[in-house]
Amino acid sequence: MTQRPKTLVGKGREAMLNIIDADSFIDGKIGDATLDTNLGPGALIGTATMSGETVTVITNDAKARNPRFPVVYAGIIGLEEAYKMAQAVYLTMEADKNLPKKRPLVLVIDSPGNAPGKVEEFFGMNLATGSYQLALAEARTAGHPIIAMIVGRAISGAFLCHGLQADRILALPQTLGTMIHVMPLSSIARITKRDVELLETLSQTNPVFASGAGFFYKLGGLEEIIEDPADMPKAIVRHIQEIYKLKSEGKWNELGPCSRGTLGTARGGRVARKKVLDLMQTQYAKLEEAFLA
Amino acid sequence: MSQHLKDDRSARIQSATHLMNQGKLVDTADAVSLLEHVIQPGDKVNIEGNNQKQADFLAKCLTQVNPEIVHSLHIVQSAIALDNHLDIFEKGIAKKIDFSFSGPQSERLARFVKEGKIELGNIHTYLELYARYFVDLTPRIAMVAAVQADIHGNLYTGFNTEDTPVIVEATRFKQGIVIAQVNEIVETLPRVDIPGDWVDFVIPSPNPFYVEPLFTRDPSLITDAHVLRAMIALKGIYAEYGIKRLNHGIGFDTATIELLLPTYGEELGLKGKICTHFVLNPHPTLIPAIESGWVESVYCFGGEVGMEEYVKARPDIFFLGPDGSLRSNRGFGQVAGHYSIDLFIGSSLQIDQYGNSSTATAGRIAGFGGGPNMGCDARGRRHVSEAWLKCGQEDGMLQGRCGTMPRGRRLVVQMLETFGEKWAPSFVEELDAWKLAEAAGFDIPPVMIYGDDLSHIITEEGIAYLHKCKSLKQRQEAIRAIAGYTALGMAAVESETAALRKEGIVKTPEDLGIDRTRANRSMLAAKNMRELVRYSDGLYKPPARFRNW
Amino acid sequence: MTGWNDMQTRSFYESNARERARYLLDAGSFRELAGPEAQLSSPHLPVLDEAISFDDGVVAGLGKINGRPVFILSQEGRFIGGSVGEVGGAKMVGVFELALKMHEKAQVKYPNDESRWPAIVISFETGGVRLHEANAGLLAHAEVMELIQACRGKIPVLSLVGSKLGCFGGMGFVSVATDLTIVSELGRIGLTGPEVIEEVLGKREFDSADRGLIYRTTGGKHRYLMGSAAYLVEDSIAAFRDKVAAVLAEPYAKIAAKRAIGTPTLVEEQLELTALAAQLKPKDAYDIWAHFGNEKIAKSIPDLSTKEFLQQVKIRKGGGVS
Amino acid sequence: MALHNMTFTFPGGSAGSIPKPFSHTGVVGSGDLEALFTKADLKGGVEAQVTTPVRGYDAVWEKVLGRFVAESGLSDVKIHLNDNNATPFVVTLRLKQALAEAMERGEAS
Repeated sequence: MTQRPKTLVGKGREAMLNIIDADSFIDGKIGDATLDTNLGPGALIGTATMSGETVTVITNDAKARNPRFPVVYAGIIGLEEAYKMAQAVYLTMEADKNLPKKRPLVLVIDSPGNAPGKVEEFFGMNLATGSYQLALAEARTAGHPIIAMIVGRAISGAFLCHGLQADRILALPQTLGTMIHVMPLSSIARITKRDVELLETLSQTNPVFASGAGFFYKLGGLEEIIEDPADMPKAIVRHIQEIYKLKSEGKWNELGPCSRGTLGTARGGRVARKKVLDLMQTQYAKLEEAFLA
Repeated sequence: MSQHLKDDRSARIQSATHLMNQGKLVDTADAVSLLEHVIQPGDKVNIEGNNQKQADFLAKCLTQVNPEIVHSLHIVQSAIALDNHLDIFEKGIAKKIDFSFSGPQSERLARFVKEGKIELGNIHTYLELYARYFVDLTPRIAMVAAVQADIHGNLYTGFNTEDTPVIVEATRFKQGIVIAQVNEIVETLPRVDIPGDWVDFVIPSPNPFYVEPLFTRDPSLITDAHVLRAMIALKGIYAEYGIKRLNHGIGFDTATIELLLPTYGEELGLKGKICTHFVLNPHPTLIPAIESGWVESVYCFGGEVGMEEYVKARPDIFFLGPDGSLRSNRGFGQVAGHYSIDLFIGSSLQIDQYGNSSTATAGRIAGFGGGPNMGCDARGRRHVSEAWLKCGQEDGMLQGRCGTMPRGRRLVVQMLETFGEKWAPSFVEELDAWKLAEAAGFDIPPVMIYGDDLSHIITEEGIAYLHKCKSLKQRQEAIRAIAGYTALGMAAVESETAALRKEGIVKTPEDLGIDRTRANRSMLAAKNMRELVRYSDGLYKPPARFRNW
Repeated sequence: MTGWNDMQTRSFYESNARERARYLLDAGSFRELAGPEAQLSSPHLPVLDEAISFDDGVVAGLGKINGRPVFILSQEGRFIGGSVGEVGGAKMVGVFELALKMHEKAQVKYPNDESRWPAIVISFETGGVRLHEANAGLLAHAEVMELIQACRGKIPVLSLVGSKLGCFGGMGFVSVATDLTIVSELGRIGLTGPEVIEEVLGKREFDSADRGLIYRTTGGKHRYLMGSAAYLVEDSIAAFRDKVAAVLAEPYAKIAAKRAIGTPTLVEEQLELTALAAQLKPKDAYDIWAHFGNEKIAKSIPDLSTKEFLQQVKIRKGGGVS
Repeated sequence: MALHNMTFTFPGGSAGSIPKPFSHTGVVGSGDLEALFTKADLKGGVEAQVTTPVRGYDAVWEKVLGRFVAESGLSDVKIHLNDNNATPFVVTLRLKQALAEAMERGEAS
């Protein structure tokens, strides 16, 4: 009898080590540069190989606690963590600046949120998470394949920060404890003043506010659900190859956040989005000439 | 026998002299013990609970006395505002109550009455209750709040004087005992509001007494609907009668009128012709009108948090003590409001088919406060003003009562939208006050303003000039005509309404020449708290929860 | 009705989304896209018994500012807190896509005349994701971030924040990811709302009812002093419009030089500030203002008028540890 | 549960339709609503459609709209209202503002 896979929630480091080639992780190293490993301990970052190819890995480490920022623990992304992550992305680009082939970035995701602190707001947690997202978006267009692998929690702002800018997003199934949502239904019920039972019933037929990988799949929020954690390395490598191919063919509209919008419509999950975009295109077509005259 | 009260007083004070140190000072820690020494079962007790200022520390101490020593008290105080005010009934410390107003505690009070935890005496207006302090509800013990005291017991009540003078005078001059909680003890007071020989004990309170910023209305919450009603009021009533002396209540409707004076009022050329003399709390929304030179005089019932410096800097407008700070005496304020204003304007929850109005609902005993003393025709008034006389001359039923004798009349105006929140109709066949009266065992329903005192109703449909009506039947028609789409309003007969409009008893905004589409927030002299502060030259300092900058 | 000129003096803070869109642009030039007549309301709200709006709380369109084509997005705070749902989110995406499309053609047609290339202006008023359709709203945020990056080097994208609800949640980082932000002192920008911070830290540490504290933490003056907002203007439509016009008259490179985030250098600068945060442990924004040379006026900063503030304040230059 | 929809038809007046193809006013804020007027060939009639979370006041809505249509004299107009708990007062106010805007020629929306 095969052993039933265990949840990886709270075990970002373990998940990451399972994904990469054995013993290949070098903490804090990217190309010739070295990251300050004391900084942002909740972000575990370094270089590793997958099927022998060099990759940069960026992982949430839920076991770490930031001694300088008390609200940063259990995988929460704080100021230091987010800037460190952004730094890693730029260093990855720098490392391959003169090479034709850009190394992949593998994001291992298990975070409950961005740091909800006072000091964070004074200095701008929005700047920190925004910095990292822009860096990822830039690296993606520079040719680096970016894969997000959800092994635990991918929640709201944390998922936007660390994951949603990827070319492709993969997730372990809900049965393994992965959580993908903005808010649990109970909180949505409280804030919108609706019955939680009603929301549960509605979520059976409409994936738009419910929690879970399956619902995000339907909306085009992720490309693939990997049922068995053991299959993660294989699947990631396969997606990396596909991404290289699509980018070399110039098929950018099949990768990244906006492509997932199209995917959502195709999967029957985000139908209104397409209606809006189509109408805007039609209306714009009639105006364009006058505005370019 | 004729010495009884005096001897009793001396004995009680004697029993507590060991708690006094340095003049009349009693340690904060000994407060509960003091109360146990001087209060006796069955005493009439006043815990100074005002509209705003609260003797909150002493109220708390009273909940901590031993009910075996102190019990069955008869509470006589104007406002039931704090949890502690009702906690003492749950513990058996107090038994009976006579009061005026119970805003925040109204639901709990109704429950206690229903459960038999409270024996309810009467619900009064402020003036009535003060009057009874000097007749048959004289407190044996008064527990008051002041800003500062010296060791001799002299008190400085400062910006929020409110009920303190009337309570102390009634108590002390009938051989009662006066205990004061004070924010601090000082050597020299800025001014003496209560002489030391009227005060028996002074206790420093651990925290400054609580004051509620009750009269602060954030202009950013004013809607276009408020603006339209305020335009109707200004053009159809203020301008029509030349209202110079008036009171404004607590709501957004009157705040909107205040903020429209420097804009719409100016446009109508009304400056100097209306709104020159107010009896009201220092409303922050009045600042633009004051700064634009509209207002000559304001007498205040109480203070308002954050308005201290502004009021101080406007000695020509407000009534200030020799020290330069506001003196607000609610007793005098209510007298001024009863006798010297030509218009009272307020909002109500419900108006019935006859024009009676009430804020009572079945589950709440809210009381009256000061409304009825201003929201009535002052029958004892004899001096004449233009507005008062005009309103009296228009009175359609005066001849039936007085023959050919001319008489004036105060304008008593209710201003409200035909539907309240969640489509609750403001006009009803019968007031919920009847249900409350039945549930609470009152002799009569609690009515805030009686129909025969009401002269005008303003709704979005227009104004009903009720006093012009010649019969009760016509009044009912006029009410229906402006009751909009409520069941009462739907019963209006078109031909009757047309006749009323012809007679000038009902006027729509269009009749008044008001363009509804102009009713929007851009009409406000200040659209937010920050602009009020700017108008005040930075002197107004709003409390934290109102400061959005 | 009120004309274009009258509307210029109107409070930006008070104006609704469509007014902001229409009157930021040249008189008569606004053309709405996917406007209310198309009746594209949210398909997700009716089942939840939540009121719908024909524009879903986002006004999208095209117009001109001093003759330059400008795409505009304007969020309506009064409709479910300006929250981003599927339809409103799609409008944001649509505007970026169309702007990129127009840019391609414009630079071919007018290779040497940037003043004829399109720009994007976003007037934010939002708390972020709409919970009634949370997943779709979340995904739309990611799309907009991708598109902001796609516009870099091509299309100036400007954020305006000066409306009642400010700009919070995911839109907090969307707004700061654009080329630059223009705020009024009434504008607020942040990620986490005050109630959540109070819940996490306790009322003693952060009282969400203390509105002054909220403004000191997230308000326009603070954001300007800290450098994440490039310009602070008075609260009027004209003041915002004039600043937008002045910015859009500059060459793109100069506009992009005002970026708050998005380069390795800016990451290093923010990391220095983060080190300062750890070292300073500020209790209140006053501490930070004082640190940057405003010791004497720190306490009075909230009360200063915009004009006085701009004259007196010392803003942060470069990194934090100085 | 689901939003409540009502449709009413009224005989039109003599003022004709609106000059523009459509006109829109208002914001669906709490206690407020938006109004969309669309020119439509309704054989001289007026149609009004209301979408609201509030139930049980259909007769009042019909009265409010009927009075507005009668007073305006409009014909051949479709009125859409998206409501969020506005009182009849606010409904009437917004309808009148919407009418004023709809009748304005000048600037295109």
